[in-house]
Order: sequence, then structure tokens, then C-alpha cells
Amino acid sequence: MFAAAMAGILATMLMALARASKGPTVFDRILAMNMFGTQTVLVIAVSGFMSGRPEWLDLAIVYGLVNFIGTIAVLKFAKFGNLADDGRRAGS
Amino acid sequence: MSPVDIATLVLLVSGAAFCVVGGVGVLRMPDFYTRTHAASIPDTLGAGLILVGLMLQGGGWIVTVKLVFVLALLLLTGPTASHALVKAAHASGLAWKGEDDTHHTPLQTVKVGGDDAVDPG
Amino acid sequence: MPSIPVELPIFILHLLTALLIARLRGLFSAAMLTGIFSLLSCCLFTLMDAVDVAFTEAAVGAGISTVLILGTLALTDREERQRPARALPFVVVIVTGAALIYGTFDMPPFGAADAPIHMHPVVQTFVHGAEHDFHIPNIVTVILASYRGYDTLGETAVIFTAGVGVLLLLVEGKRAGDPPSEPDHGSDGSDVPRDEAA
Amino acid sequence: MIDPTPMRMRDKIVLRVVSKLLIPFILLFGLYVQFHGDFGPGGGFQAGVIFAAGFILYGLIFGLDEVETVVPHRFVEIGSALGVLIYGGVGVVNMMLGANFLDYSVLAHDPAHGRHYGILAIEAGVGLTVFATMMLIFYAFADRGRRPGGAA
Repeated sequence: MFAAAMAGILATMLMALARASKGPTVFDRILAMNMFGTQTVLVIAVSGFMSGRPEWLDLAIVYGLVNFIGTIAVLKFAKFGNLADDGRRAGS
Repeated sequence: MSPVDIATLVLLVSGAAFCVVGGVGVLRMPDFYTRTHAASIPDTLGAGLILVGLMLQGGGWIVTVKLVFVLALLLLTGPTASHALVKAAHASGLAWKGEDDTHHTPLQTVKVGGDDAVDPG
Repeated sequence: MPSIPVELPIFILHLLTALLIARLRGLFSAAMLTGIFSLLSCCLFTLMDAVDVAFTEAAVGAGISTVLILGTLALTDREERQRPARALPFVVVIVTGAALIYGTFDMPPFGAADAPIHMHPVVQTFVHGAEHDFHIPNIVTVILASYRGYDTLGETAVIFTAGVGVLLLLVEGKRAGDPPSEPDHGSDGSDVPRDEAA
Repeated sequence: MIDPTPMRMRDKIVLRVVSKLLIPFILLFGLYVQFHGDFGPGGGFQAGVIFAAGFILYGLIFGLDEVETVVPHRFVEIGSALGVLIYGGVGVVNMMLGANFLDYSVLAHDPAHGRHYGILAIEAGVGLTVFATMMLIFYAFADRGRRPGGAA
């Protein structure tokens, strides 16, 4: 039954990758990357149960916490063109 | 097969099915905003069902607690990321499919790179 | 269910991602696909039971490396320069790759119990020592911090050196005698044109 | 009409609230990874990176100036060297107590405990160096990126 879930998740990964390659806009790619991150969390969780060592869920927690940062950084870069800006700017 | 195993099977398979549905939606939907809608299905419902299914199989309370953490994180960050993404896309003037030509939003181009030009649909 | 080769689809996804990265010209998209590549590597390490490696990949790959690549991208062009395709690098890559793949034929199968690395007597020392001399369950930590403490000291020094290198290259230092600069960056409006892009 | 000025990242209330909720958990998890590395996966390197990721998220949402007041440049510069010093210092302490360099067994009465303490101490050094260096690199890149002459 874990294998069935794994197959579904891997198929979703493939489709997200296809969307990331097709684009067409930068936002589509960010969307696909974010979705890929969620699927990775699920792969790690399910594979821990598949190999009978579910105590490795720390890894999934790391992804849950850190993947968000990647998405925010990409979004900020797409919007401002750098990572330091907080938009404080005179005359605009 | 014990009832717990059957419940896990149902939850895992339905969760995976929702993931696949979301993936197909991301691939096939006509424009960015509808694709975001599709992408939120695996983020919330698919991941939720799969993780709840794994919780039933959990060996010991610590595994269950960790799974609850993962689920809570996904439910917190996934919609937030989608929200920020859609707001950024809308602010940059990305059009949706079927948007009127008379609509007041001028179409801007996101100059991020050669492959990243905004395509209206 | 160890008979199901979950690694295979992950490998195929790796290959697809690598080809996509090579094909893309926009470096911003390539940066995001690099993130996806890192996610896949983490899956693979987990499936191969290398949890500590996967943990490092997860911590570094998902957050920090994306941020740092984007930080680099802010300093350079957003697009790869078009170069005429040349044959020599391609041939070198193909030959090197083929030699490496040929080399793997001599390696023992993945997970084989009689692989040389498992038969060496030092393995017994490490496994036995971690249990009896340290009372620490995670052998990787014991080996990294104690048996190979010199290595880890060197690695820490390497990280420090990397930081110093970045500092020397990117941060403009103040000389003694320079007037103290006012931290009013961003308020002069001179970087406005770049932000019209978004 | 589109507002030509991009909204400040911190004015987005959803992002701000969620990241404020998330950052303490990232830091707490970093500490867990740091001090639980001898029982589960992880250790100083991973903990330093996760810890730095928490502060980088803060910097992304609230701006570089804000995070520079929380983690000053000076701390980062000193910290990255201090971590290596802690690591090497533990080794020198061992030599002073009569053992070999980086042989921690003399740090406590029970050799096994001494080794455990030694590992915790050097992991702390590794964590400090990695955290400070990651912040240092982030500051260097982000600070350079916002200057007018940065994008050459």
C-alpha cells in the first residue's frame, strides 16, 4: 500500500517537473517548485515507512520548515531583483 | 488485513489519487491562476490524507507527533506560499485566460530571463 | 517491500532535471530547477539509508543554496550568454562519464554484505567502539566528531575560510581614516530602474 | 491600475504572520538537531544551516537592516572564527589534561562521558562556525546586491 502511494507521488513529481520546464511564466515555475517540495516531504515520509524506519521524519520536518524559505526567496527575487530590499525607497 | 491497515490503504490511495489529480491539473489547466488552484490540492488534501494514513501505521507516539508536525507545517506554509505567489503574479499584471482586452490591466513583461517572459495564457 | 526499485524513477527524474537545466538559458529558471535537483537528491539519499547525508542536503539544498544562488544572480546577468557549441568539451565529458560508468562495473552491488568496506577490520572498531566507548547510537556522529576529528576540524576551517574569502571578495572594507559612512543605502533612488522589471 | 511601487514584503500581513509563527520553530528545530545529533540524524553542520535559514527568512521578510540589528555583522565575523577556536580549543584542553589532541576521554571521570562531552563541545563549535559563515555569506551577497553598482 505504501508502494501505491509512492507511485502516485512520483507521478505527481513528474508532472510538476513538466510544468517547471514548460513555464511559460516565472510564476508557473515557482508554483511547480513549491509543489515539488511538498511531494518530496511525502516521498521521505512514505519511504521511511517503506523501509521500516519511520523515525527519520526529522528530514520531512526540515523540508516542511525550509522549503518555505526557498519559495519566499525566489518570490522576493522575482519581485525586487535582489534579496536585501524591503522596498523602502524615496520618491516611489 | 486488520481494519487499521484497510483504513491506511484507503487513506493512502485516495491521498495519492488527489496528488495525481493536482498534478494533472497543474499540467493541463489553461492559465497560471487555475494552475495554482490545482496545485493547492496535493499541498493540502493529498498530503493530509497520506500523512493521516501514515499516522495510523505509526510506531510509537513520537512518530505520530512528528507526522502531526509535518502536516501542520504543510498546512501552514503551502497556502501561504500559494497566496504570496498569486498576489505577486497579480501585482505584476499577469493576465488570466479569457481576460477582456478592454480590461484596464496593461500587460507587463517580467524581465527575469529568456525563458521567463510572461505569456498571457 | 524492498523488491520495488523506487530509486529508478528518482534517477530518471534526476536525468530529466539535469537535461532541462542544461537546455535552459534563463538562469533564474535554472536556479529553481537546481532546487528541484537538490530535492530529488535528498529523496535518493533517504532511499539509500544515508540519512545524515540526506539531512545535510535537505538543510542546505532547500533553503540556503537557493538563497545563495539567487544572491549571486542579483550580482550577475540573468541570462546565459550564447556561445557557439564546441565539440571538444562535449567529447571530454562523454569520455569521462563513460570511464566513470565503466569504473562502477568493478564495484560490489549496492548494499552487498560482503563488500570490502564492510569486511575491513576498522569497521568493527568503529561499530564496537561507538557502542562501548561512547554510548552514542548514531555512529556517523561518533566517526565524524571523534574517530575522524581531524577531518572535521579541517572541514570547519574550510567553511571559515570560505566565509573569509567571500568577505574579501564582496565586502568593501573601510580603511582607517575613512569618514564613517551613513547607512542610507536604497534611499537615493538610484536602483529604481531595476525594480521596474517586477 | 497597477501600483508601480512594489509592496514592501513586511506589509503583506499573511506572510508576516506566518513567518513570525514559523521562525521560532525553525530555531527550536535547529537547536534540537544540534543537541540531538548523537541520537538521530544531524549534528552541528545541519543545525548551523537550519539556524541560519531561520534568520535568513527573517531578513527576507523584514529587510536586511532588521536582521542586521538582531545578528550584527560583528557577531557574525567573530562567531565564524570563534567556532573553529572552540573546536581547536577542546583539542588543546585535552592535551593539557594529558591526552592526545582531540581525545576527549579525559574531559570527565568516566571516559565515555568525557567523549560524549567532547563531541557536544566540538559540535557546538561546528554549529557556531557554520551559522556565522552562512549569515556572513548571505549578508555579503544581499548587501552587495542592493547597491546601485552591484549588478555589474
